[in-house]
Amino acid sequence: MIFLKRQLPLAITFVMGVTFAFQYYIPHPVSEEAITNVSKWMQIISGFALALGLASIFHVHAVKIKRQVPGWGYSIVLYAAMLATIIVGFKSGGETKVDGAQTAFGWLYDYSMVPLQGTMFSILAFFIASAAYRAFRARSPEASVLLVSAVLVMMGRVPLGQFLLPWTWDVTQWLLNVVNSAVRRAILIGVSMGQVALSMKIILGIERAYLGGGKDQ
Amino acid sequence: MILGAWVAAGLTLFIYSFLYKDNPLFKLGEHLYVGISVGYSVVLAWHTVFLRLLWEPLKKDITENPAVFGSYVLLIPAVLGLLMWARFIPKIAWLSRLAFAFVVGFGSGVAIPRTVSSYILKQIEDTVNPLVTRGADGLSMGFNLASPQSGVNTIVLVIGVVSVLFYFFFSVEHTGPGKVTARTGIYFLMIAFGAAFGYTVMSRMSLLIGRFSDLIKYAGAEYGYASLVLLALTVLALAAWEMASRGRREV
Amino acid sequence: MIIAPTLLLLLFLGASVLAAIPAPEGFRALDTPNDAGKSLSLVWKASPADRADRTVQVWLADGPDGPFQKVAEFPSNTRYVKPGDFPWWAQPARKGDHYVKLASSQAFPIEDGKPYFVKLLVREGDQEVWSEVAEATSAPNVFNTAQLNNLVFVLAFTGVLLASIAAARRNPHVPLRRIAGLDAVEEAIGRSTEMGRPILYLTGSGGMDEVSTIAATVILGEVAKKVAHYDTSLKVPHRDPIVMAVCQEIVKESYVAAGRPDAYKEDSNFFITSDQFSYTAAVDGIMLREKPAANFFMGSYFAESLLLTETGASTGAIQIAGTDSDHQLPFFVTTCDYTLIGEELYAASAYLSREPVLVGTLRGQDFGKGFIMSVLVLGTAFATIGVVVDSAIFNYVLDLFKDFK
Amino acid sequence: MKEFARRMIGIDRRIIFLLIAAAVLLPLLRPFGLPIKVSPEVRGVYEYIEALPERSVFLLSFDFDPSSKPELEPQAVALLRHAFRKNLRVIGMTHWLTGTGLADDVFSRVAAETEKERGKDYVFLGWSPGAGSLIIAMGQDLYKAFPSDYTKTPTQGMPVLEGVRSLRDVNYMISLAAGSSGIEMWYVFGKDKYRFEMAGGSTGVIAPGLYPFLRSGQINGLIGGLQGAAEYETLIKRKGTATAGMDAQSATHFVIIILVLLCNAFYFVLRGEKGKAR
Repeated sequence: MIFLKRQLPLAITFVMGVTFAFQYYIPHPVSEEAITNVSKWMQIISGFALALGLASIFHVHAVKIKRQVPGWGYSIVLYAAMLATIIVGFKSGGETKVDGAQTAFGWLYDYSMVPLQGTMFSILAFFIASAAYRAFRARSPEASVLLVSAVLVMMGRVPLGQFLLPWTWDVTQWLLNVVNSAVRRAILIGVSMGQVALSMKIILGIERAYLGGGKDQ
Repeated sequence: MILGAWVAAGLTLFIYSFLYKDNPLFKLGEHLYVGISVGYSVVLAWHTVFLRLLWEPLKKDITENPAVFGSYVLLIPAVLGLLMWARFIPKIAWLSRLAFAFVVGFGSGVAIPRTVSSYILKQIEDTVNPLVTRGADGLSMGFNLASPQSGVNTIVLVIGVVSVLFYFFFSVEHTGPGKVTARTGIYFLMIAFGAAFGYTVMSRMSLLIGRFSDLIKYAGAEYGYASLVLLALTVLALAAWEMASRGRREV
Repeated sequence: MIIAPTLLLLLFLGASVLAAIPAPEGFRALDTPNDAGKSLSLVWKASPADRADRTVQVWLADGPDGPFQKVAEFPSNTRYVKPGDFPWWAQPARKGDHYVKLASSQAFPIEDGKPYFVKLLVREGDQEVWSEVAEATSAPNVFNTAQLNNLVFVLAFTGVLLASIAAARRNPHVPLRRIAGLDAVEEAIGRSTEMGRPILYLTGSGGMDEVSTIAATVILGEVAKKVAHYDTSLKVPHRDPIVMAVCQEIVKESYVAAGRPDAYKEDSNFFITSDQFSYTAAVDGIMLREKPAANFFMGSYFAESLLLTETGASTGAIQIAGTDSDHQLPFFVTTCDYTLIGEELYAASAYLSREPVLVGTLRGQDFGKGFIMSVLVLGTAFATIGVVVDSAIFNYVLDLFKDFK
Repeated sequence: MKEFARRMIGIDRRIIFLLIAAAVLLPLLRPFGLPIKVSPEVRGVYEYIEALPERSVFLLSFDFDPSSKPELEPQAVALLRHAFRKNLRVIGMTHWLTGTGLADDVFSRVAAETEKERGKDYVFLGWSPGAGSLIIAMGQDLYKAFPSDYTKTPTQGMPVLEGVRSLRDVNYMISLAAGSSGIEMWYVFGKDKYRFEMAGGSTGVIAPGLYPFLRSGQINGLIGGLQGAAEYETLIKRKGTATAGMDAQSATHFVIIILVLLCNAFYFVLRGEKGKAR
């Protein structure tokens, strides 16, 4: 029993990890097929995992409704919207379009998901402005270079800036192509070392946090 | 179509009302959004995962070749997926670890060589370049800042990458010459962050322009002035809500 | 009597004009190395006479006597082995030779394990010359030798990592440099306790197979221990059900480790939705309504980052971020009080827990970075010297650090 | 002065939101038309279409979905206006299922304003699965890949497709791409095999990654983001949403820049006062 609880998961991780690390070096079609299929399996497993999330949502909002905490009405709205979407979705067979005609599910997607998504996303435009106002202050030398390079790039990106100060366009290109790529490269290299190290530790069973719990589990 | 315009414009305005402050209209929009998105992902998971990836191929394989082991192979992810549900029963909750182990083991294995290839070796390859070039008229070094491959930019690139990497050294205190290098790294970081910030403004504004263009379109007569009417209603509702909550506070 | 030699001469001249197109030299066909099969490769020597208006045609057949079928045509001064195409340890042909890869196509399918016969036709104007017929059999390969350096790198790095973990286990008191954001963690938790407000902790958008998510869960464990100690409330909204399940376990363990299993609440970890912006809207709602005193953003993020941090800033919370998503770093740096940049996120988990394994890993990574830094500096020097002295000798070193497909 | 600076530095951010909203809305309603510099990569596309003879076959692939609409729709509109003005035969299609409705909408709208007829002057084929393999199928036989168009009309015998059997008969092709299944895919599976000239239009985010294709001549032009669309509108001398959008971009960028400068000015006033007090 202890073997099943503690060793088996580690063994599975080890076998999966080693197999699919080596898969990369094997150009044989069998290896390609293996990774394509197992990737599909991962999608299937994550589909099942959605049930865990659903259970959590039901629990959180059911508690809110039961205890009638302030704003519990919105939890009902959430349930209703969810149920309505599910019913409409199953009725439309999960398709947004059938024979070129929009289904109810497609309508729901086009006129609620798309604008909602777009609107949340576009709020960034406001926030990027307020963040700039708050953060771009020449408090320290570091903050000053941050500020100057941001302003130069903002100038160089739009017609009015290119018209007023034509050189900002070239400076923008240089900052993005040289300085920005140097920094991103360094961050990527560092982060990737971390990624490789962690993946290695997981495969070798040194890191077990993902199984939920301390080192002795 | 017209109903769609009203719904889309209304939801857009509800969400924007959040810029003023948290209010019932935003709460309504938010909960609708969460509900619809969860419902959407359930429908999608059912159709694309259960039906298309699992049920249909499994049924086809088993009816066509019931004797071949390979036909049943899709039962593996199905069983692993079901093991996830063991979490609902505390006694056998540990079974879900087998599924986690499978998912995480695969992810880790796949990540290692690919990360080394495209994020370590490829990045080194792109950074290491000769500072000089040999042309028809002998050796020359490029000082053209505008060309990313020129010699002078190669130097800047190497200094940038090395100093930022040094900033990420954790087992060495940043003192002495190390301090200078780490400071250089920080300046590189800050310039790059500033540039990236400035660069992103444009694409974020494009999104806002897109939303506003839609609202302007829906304000037209063919949509029954949806945006304008809804905007007026939203403002009125917010004002009413403000008055009501102010009254409540005074009482 | 004079006419005959003249004719002979003319014939001879004509023949020599025809022979002005040389047949391709050293022509051979082989199975394309390091591939999944269904493809052949052709190699022949470059000729100084190669030029754009002289074309090369490739003719393919499945028997030695044909029928041959034309499958490709290109100018004779193209398709060379160029520097950087292959590493020196896995070169199918010498640098500068012609190299053509023939893939299976609908017009002429190439099957594995079957011999094929190829010949080249070189033509210019109305003159043409055939090469000899070469034979090859295609097969899928079981190891991509061009990626040998990748494998060596992985193995060497693993060795360094294991050695430094072992060293850290023997002597766990390795000094680590200070990380500014981390000292603030305690302060943020303390402040929340004083104000009687919750702590909001996000683990990012990634699944359990991303380092940033794992680092975020490790840090969550440490934060949860402190939270349990101070008896503050913790809220962890999730986007990924698997991460949520793992975090529930971790937080529970932390409460047990802090000696407060009674204070643990199952619903401090909860799922909202997997959709990016509706999740963001909901978390923004939580920030505005419950006004947490401290917001932690650990893990990987996309465009939602600024939507979260700006809302958090407007409620006056202390905000501590840590991410390896380089594209979102500018926004965290400008809107949060403290930001763990890139690798600092991983270092943070070692710093907070002082776990020998994590500390050792960090050291191992430092060795790796040191090595890469020297490769960058020396590599640039070697590459430059190589150009100055016009020699390819340094490629034997430089090729080791290139990415080959 | 100090008091004012302190008040301004802690300004309610809703005022900033209002300024941004105004800076977007006003130019959209009343564009002021700042001069737009046309880059050679956009001019490349324009000049190629300009040089095409009448009734040439022009294929426009909408490889994006509603989330990239703000940047790519103006490009599509400008290109269609140009193509219809030049009396080209236009074939439309999409690789993104979610972009189908949007693409059809754009076609009908631009066709209506130039009085072009569906089936005679243009056809919108709609969506079909397969991505890369769909392109190969179209390269072999267009009518097998798309037996009927978006409106369920059989493609065989359509006047607009007269003499068109496969991708080989296409004179010019442009893919408007928001991601990987766009320009690169059309090049690899299409142009490389079936030898038509092609160009690309893309979102601002992925445009930098496409420059290598442009430099190597794999595409003969590139329209990048809203700016690219505005440049194209300038070339066809018909101001549209992109030009208005670029005015809005200029306005918002300058609002932010001025805000940042003001904020720093106030900050220095405050710091100067503090220094004196000490």
